[in-house]
Amino acid sequence: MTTGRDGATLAEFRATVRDWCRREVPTDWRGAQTGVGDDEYVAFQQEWFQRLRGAGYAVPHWPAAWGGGLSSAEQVILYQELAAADAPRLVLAFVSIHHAAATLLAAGTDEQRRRHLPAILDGEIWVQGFSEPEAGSDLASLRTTARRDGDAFVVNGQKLWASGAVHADWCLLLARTDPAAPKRRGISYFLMDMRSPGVEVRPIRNAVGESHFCEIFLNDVRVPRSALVGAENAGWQVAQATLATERGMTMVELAERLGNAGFRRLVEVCRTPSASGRRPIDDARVRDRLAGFDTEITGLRALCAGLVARHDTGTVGPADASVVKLYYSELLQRLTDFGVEIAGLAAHTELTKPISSGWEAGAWVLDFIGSWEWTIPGGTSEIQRTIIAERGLGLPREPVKA
Amino acid sequence: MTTGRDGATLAEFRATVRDWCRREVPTDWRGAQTGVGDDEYVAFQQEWFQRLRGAGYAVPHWPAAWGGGLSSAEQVILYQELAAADAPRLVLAFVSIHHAAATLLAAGTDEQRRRHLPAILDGEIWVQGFSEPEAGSDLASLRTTARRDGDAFVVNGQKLWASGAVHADWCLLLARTDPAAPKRRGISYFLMDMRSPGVEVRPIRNAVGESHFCEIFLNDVRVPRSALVGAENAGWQVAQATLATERGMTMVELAERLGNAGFRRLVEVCRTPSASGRRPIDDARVRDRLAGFDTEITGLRALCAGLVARHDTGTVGPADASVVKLYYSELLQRLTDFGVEIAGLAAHTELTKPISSGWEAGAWVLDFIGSWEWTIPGGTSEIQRTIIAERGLGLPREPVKA
Amino acid sequence: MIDFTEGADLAELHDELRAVARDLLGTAAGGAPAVKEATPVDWEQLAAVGWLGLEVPEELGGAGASLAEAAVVLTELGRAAARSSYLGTAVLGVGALLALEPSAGRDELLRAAATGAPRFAVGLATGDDEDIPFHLRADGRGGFTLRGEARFVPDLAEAERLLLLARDPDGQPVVVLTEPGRPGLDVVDVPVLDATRSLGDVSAAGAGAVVSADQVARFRGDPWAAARGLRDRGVLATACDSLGAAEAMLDATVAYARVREQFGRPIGSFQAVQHACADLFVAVSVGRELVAAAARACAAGDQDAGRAVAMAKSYVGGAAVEIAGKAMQLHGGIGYTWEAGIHVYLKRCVLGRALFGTPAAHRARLAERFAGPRRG
Amino acid sequence: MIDFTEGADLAELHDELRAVARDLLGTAAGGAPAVKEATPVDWEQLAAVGWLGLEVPEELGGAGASLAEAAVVLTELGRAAARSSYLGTAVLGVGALLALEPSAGRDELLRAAATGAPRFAVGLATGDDEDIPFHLRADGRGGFTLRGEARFVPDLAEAERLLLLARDPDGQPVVVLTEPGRPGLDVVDVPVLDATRSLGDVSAAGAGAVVSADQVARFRGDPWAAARGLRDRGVLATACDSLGAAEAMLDATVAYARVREQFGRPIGSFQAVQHACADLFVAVSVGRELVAAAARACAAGDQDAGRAVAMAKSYVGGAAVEIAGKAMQLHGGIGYTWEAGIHVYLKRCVLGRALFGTPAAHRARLAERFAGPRRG
Repeated sequence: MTTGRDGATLAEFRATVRDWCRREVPTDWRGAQTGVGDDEYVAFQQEWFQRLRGAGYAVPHWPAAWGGGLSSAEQVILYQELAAADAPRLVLAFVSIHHAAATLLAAGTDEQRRRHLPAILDGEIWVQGFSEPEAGSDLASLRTTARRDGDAFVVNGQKLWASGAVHADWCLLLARTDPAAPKRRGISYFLMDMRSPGVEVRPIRNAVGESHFCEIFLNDVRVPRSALVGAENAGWQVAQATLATERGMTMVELAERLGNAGFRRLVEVCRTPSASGRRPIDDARVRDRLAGFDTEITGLRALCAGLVARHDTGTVGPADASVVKLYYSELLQRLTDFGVEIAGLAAHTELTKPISSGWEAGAWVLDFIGSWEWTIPGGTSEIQRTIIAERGLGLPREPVKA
Repeated sequence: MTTGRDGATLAEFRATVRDWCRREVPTDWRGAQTGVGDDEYVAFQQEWFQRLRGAGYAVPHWPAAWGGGLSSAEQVILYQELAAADAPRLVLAFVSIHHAAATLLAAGTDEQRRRHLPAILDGEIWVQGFSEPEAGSDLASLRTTARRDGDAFVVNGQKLWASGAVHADWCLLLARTDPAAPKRRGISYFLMDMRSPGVEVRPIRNAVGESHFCEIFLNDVRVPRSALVGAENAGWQVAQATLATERGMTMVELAERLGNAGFRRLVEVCRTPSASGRRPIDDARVRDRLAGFDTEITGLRALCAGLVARHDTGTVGPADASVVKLYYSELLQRLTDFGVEIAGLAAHTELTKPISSGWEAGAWVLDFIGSWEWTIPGGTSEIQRTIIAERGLGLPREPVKA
Repeated sequence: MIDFTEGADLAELHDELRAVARDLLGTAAGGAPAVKEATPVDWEQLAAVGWLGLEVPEELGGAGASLAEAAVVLTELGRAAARSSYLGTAVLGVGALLALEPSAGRDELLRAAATGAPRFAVGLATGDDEDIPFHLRADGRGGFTLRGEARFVPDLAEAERLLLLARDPDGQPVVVLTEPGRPGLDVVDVPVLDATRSLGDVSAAGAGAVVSADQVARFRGDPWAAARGLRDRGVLATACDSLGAAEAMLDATVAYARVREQFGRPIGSFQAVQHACADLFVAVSVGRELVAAAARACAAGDQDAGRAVAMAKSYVGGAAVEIAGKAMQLHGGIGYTWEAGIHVYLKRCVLGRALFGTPAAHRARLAERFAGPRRG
Repeated sequence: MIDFTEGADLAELHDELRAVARDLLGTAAGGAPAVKEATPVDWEQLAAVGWLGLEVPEELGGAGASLAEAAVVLTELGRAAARSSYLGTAVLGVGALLALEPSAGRDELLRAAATGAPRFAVGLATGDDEDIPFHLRADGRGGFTLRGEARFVPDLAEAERLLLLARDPDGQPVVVLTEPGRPGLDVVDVPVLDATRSLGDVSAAGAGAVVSADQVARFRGDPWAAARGLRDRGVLATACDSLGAAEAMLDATVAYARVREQFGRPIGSFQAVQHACADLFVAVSVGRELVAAAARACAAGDQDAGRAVAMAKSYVGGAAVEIAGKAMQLHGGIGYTWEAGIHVYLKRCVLGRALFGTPAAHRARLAERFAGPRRG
C-alpha cells in the first residue's frame, strides 16, 4: 500500500495521493451519474469503494490491523486531495465504515468484529436504525421494543430517516428492552440482519425527489442474543461511545468539498455572462458576497482543522462538533441560496443532480433545497445551538416542564 | 385655531400644517441645540411646546374639550408634515401629554383631570415610575410598597429608567399596596408630587453619555389617598387601560422621522465623496442597501398607517403594536449601523448630537448606539417576539417553572 | 359573482373575494399545505366564477374590476400553490389587450378571454433583463418579419393565442397577435423544478416569422409606458404569488408547531420556534403592506407604480424564500419529505424570486433615483 | 519574561503570554467588563514585561519573538479595552523599523522602542484608501520637501518620534524619520467617541516640511511589499483588537445570563438568550481561527498574508460590532447604562470596524482574484 505511514513525509504523502487521484478518479462521473437508476448507482459506489480500498484510502480511520491506520494529518490530506480532484463521495458505505465500524471497534465482541469488519471492506452495507417517527431529535423517547424470548429478542416498532435502508444488509438498531426504566435507561443496541423475516423497508421521497431516506417497519423480528452490542439496557451508552469516535474527519471532508467544487462552481456561475453579456461578477454586490463566502469557507476549514487537532490532543470541547456542524450547514445553505440567485431562471431547468455528489453539484436549486438535509437531520440547527449554549458555554438548562 | 376640524378637507389641512411649519419650525435648531446645557434644553422644549399649543398641534390626540380633537387622519398628516419639516421632537412633554393624560382621561377623577390636564398644557412635566431595578421587563414583580397610614399612603422603594425624572413635577407611580396578593394583584396606581419629602432623583448616564434616564429613590414618601387612580389594588388594570389608549400615533411619528430626516441623511452620506473623490453610492452594494432601506421604510410607514386604521375601526390585533415596534426598532438599528459604516472614521469625531432630535441626527455612531434605546426599553425585542408568537399567532406559552 | 361597481367598499369586496377563493381552492381552513403534486385548478370553474374576466369591462362580459382584485386572486393562487393559466390569460393577456387601441378585434379577444377560451400567453421579458424581446422588420410587401426570443414565458404551453411584445420598424413597442404553430415560430415547453408552473420559450429565429399588418396592434398612449406597465403586471403578479405562498407557509408552520410535541411539549412553546415564527409574521406583515400598495398603484395607473411593484417584488421575493425555508426547518424531518409538500412551496418561492426580476435587480432599479449625477 | 527561542512550543508560549497579559490587565477572571473610562495601561510596566520589545531582536534588548506573539498581546489589550500606545510603538513603529535597511541609527531606535522611550507613531493610511500619504520633492540642496497628510494615525498625540510613510522623488515608498513640532509639520489630536483610543492627524501642507537626507530611510527589499506589509500589520492589529473585545463581550454576556433572573429564572435558561449566545460563540470561534491564520501568515512573511489579514479583518470587524451590540441587547437596560461599560466596547468595536479598512473594502480587495478578465 502506498500511504505515508512508513516514514514518508506529509508532503510526500500528499504528492502520492494527488498522483493517485489523477489516475484513478473517474472522469466526468458527474455527468455520467446524473439521472441514473438505483442499480447503476450501487455498482458505481461499490466499484469506487474497492478502488479506494486498493490504495488504502477506503477506511483510513480504522486501526491498521483492520486495514486502516492513517494518522489524522494524513486523513486530512487525503480528504483535501479527494475534494481537490472532485472525486465521488462514499455515500453508500458511509454508515458501514463510520458508524458500524466505530460501534464494533468500541463495543463489539471479537466475534462480531471478525464477522463484520472484513465484510464491510468487501462491500457489506449498513443502515442506522436510531430515529423514530415520534422521537425526531429526541432520541431518548424511542418506542421500538425488543422483548426477550429465550435466546433471542423479538423486535417490534418503526424506524424513520434510515438513510440507504433499501440497500442495507445490516442495521444498527436501538430498541427498548426495559419499558419500566427511565427514558435513557432500558435501551439496548443490536446488530440486525436486514434479511430477517418481519423487516420491511419503505423508501420516503425527500424534498428533491430522491428516496434514500427510508422507514423500517419491524414486525416480530427475531434478533439473536449474540447480536447485542454491549450490555443489555446499556445501548444508550454504546451509542454515545460510538458518537465519541467521530473525530471531525467527516466535517473536514464536507468543508473541503464546499471549498473546492462548491466554491469553484459558485465563482463559475458568477462569471457566466447573461444574454445581455453582463457577468454577475461585474457587480460589486456579487463580488462582496463572493469574498464573504471565500472568507467563511476559510474559517470553516480552520475550524475543522482545529476540531481534528483537539481530538488528537484530547482537548476537544463538549460543543466543538456542534459549532462546526452548525456553521457548515448554515453556510452551505447561504452559499447554495446565493448560487440559486445568481444562476437565475435557467437554474430551475436542472431537474436532476449527479448521484454520489454532495450538495455542491452546481445544480443550484437542488443543492439549495438539499441543504436542509444538513440543517435538520443529525440534530437540527436549533438543537445544536442549545448544545452549544448549555454544554459549550455552561448556560443554565431550560427548566423541565412541571 | 387653524385645524382641519371645521369641514376643511384633509388636503386643506395638510396645506395649513405645511404652511405653519414653514413659518414656525425654528431654523437650524439642530445646530443650535447641539451640546447645550440642561436649562437651555428645557427652555427650548417648553417654548416649542407652547408654539405647537398655539396652533392646536400640541395635544392633537386629546378630546376637543381639553384642547385636542384632531381625527386620526389629521394626526397622521400632522406628524408627516412635522417630520417633513424636520421639526424638533416633543421629548420633555412626552410622558405628560401621552401617558399622564391617557391615565387621567381613562381612569382619573374629574378633580384629577381638572387639576392636571390644563397644567400639562401650561408645561407641567411628568415622569413614569413603573420600572424597578430587579423587575426589568417583568413589571409584575415590582417591589416598591405603599402602606396605608390614615388618609395617606407611605411609599418606600426604588424606581429605575424613569426618563426625564430630574425635570418632572409629577410621577405616575405603581406601588404594591397588598403584599400578600398574587403578583399582578395588590398593585395600586398613584399620582405623586415629585416635590414630596423623601423623593430623591439620581440621573443615570446612558451609553451615549446623556442622563435622561433616572433612578428615583422613595423614602417614606407620603402620598394622599386622593392621589390614587382607580381602585386600590387595581393599579395593574389602570396601567393596562392606559396602554390601550396608545393608538399607534407615536409609531407614525417615528416612522415619518426615519423616512424623512433619517433616510435623507443616509442618502446624503452615501453621496459624499471620500478624499479620493469616490462616492459610496457609486458602489452597487451601497445602492442595493439604500434601495433595501427605502423599501423597508415604505413598509414600515404602511404598517403604521394600518395600525392606526385598525385602531380606528376597532380591529387591531393583540400583537399589532409589537410587530410595528419590533420592526421599527430593528430597522432603525440596521439603518444607523449602515450609516456608521458609510460615514467611516470621520463619523467617530462627532462627539455630541442635537438634543430634541431622535436617533436620526446624522451623528451616526451616536444614532447607532442610541438605537438600543428602542430595542431594549418598553419591552425588549425578545419580549416583543414572544408577544407576537403567543398573542398574535396563538402559539402555546412556555411552560412555567416547576 | 361579486359586484365591483363603484361605491362598494373595496376592502370588504376583497375579503369576500378572498373567502370565495379559499373555498374554491381548498385553502379555507388555512393550516398545513396538502399539495404534493401540481394539481391543475379547474379552468372552466375559474371562468365560471368570473376570475378570468375580472378586469374585462362589463359590456364585454367581464366584472369591470381592476388589477387590485386580480391581485387578490393571484395571492390566493399562490397560497394554494395552484397550477393554472391565470397569469398568462387573465393578468398578462387581458392586461395587454386593455392597453391596446380599442378595436372590434381587441374587444372580441377580451370577451373571449373572460370565458377562458382561448388561453393567452404574452411574450415579454421575464428575467432581470427588461428589454423588449421581439422586433419587426418591414418586408416591403406591407407586412413584417418577426424575429426575437422570449424565454420563460408563463403558461405558454397551454396558450392557444400569443401576444408578443415587439419593437416595430420605428423602434416603438407594439403587440403582435399570433398563434403557436405559425411558420417560423418555435414554441418549446421548458420543464422546471417547480412543477406547479408552466414556462416556455417562444422564438422566431433564422428567417423569422411572417406577420401581416393586421396582426400588429398598437398601444393606447405612450407605448413605452404601456410596455413597462405590462412588465409591472408580471412583477406584481409574482409578488402576489410569493406573498400567498409565504402566508401559507407561515400558517402551516404555526399550525404544526401548536400540535407537534418534542421533549414532552409542543414545539411551539419553545422560544426558538416562537421567535422564528414571530419574525416570519413580521415579514409577512410588511410584505402584505408593500404588495397592497403596489396593487393599488398599478390599478390606479400611478406614475410611481413601477417603484411600488419593485419594492413589493424585491421584499416579498426574498422574504418568501426565507419563510418557506424556515417552514421546512421548523417542520423538522417531516418538512424535508416529499409528502409534506413544503418543497412544493419552497420551489415555487425560489422560482418566484427570479421570475420577473430578482430582488437585487429591482433594488438596482429603485436605487437609480438616489444616485444623482456622478461627480469627481 | 517568556522565552521565545526556537524549539519552544508556540501554542504553549501563547497560552502563557495570554495568562500573564490577563493578570496584568486585570481580565484574568473573564466575566463582566469593568471598564467605564479610558484608563491608560501603565506604559513602564508594558516595557518591563517585555511586550514593547517582543519583536525587537534579542541583541537589541528585545525578546526576538514575532508578530504572532504581538498578536496575542493585541488581542488581550482589546479584551481589556485598554488604552495604550502599544499599536503605535510596538506594532507599527517596531514593524516599520524592522522593515528598513539595517543601520546603527535604526538599531538604536529599535533598542529605544523596546524600553518604551521614545514612543512612536507611524503616519500611514488607516482608512479604506490605501495610498501612501506623504511624498518627497528634492529641494535641490541635497534635502527634501515633505508634503501630504495622514489622518486618524494611532497614538499620535503621545508619540515623541514619527515615522511617516512617503514616496520619494522616484515614487518609491520610504520612511521619513521626524518629530512632532518640526517646522511645517502639523500634529493634531482628533478626539473620537471611543475614549480608549488615541488618534490624530499629521500633515505637511503649504510649503511643506524640510527633511534632510539622513531622515529618509529606505526599506529592505521590495519597498512596495514593505509598505503593504506595514499596512497589513495595522489591519491585523485591529482585527486582534476587535477579536479580544468580542471575546470579552461574549464572556460578559454569558456570565450575566447565568446569574441575572427574570420571570423567576436565569435569563440564560431562555432559548432566545441561549441561541443568541451560541451564535456569538460560533462567530468568535470562526474569527479566532481567521485571526490566528492571519497572524501566522504575517509572522512568516507569507506571500498570501495580505489575503489572510483581509479575511480576518473583514470577518472579525463586522462580527465584533454584532457581538458587542448583542451583548448590550442581552444585558437589557443595565447594558445601556454608562456604568455597565458595554458602550466602551461597542464604541471600540465600531471604530475598529472602520480603522485600517472597512469589511466591505477588504472584501472588495479579496474579490479581485475571482473577477478575472472582463468580457462582453
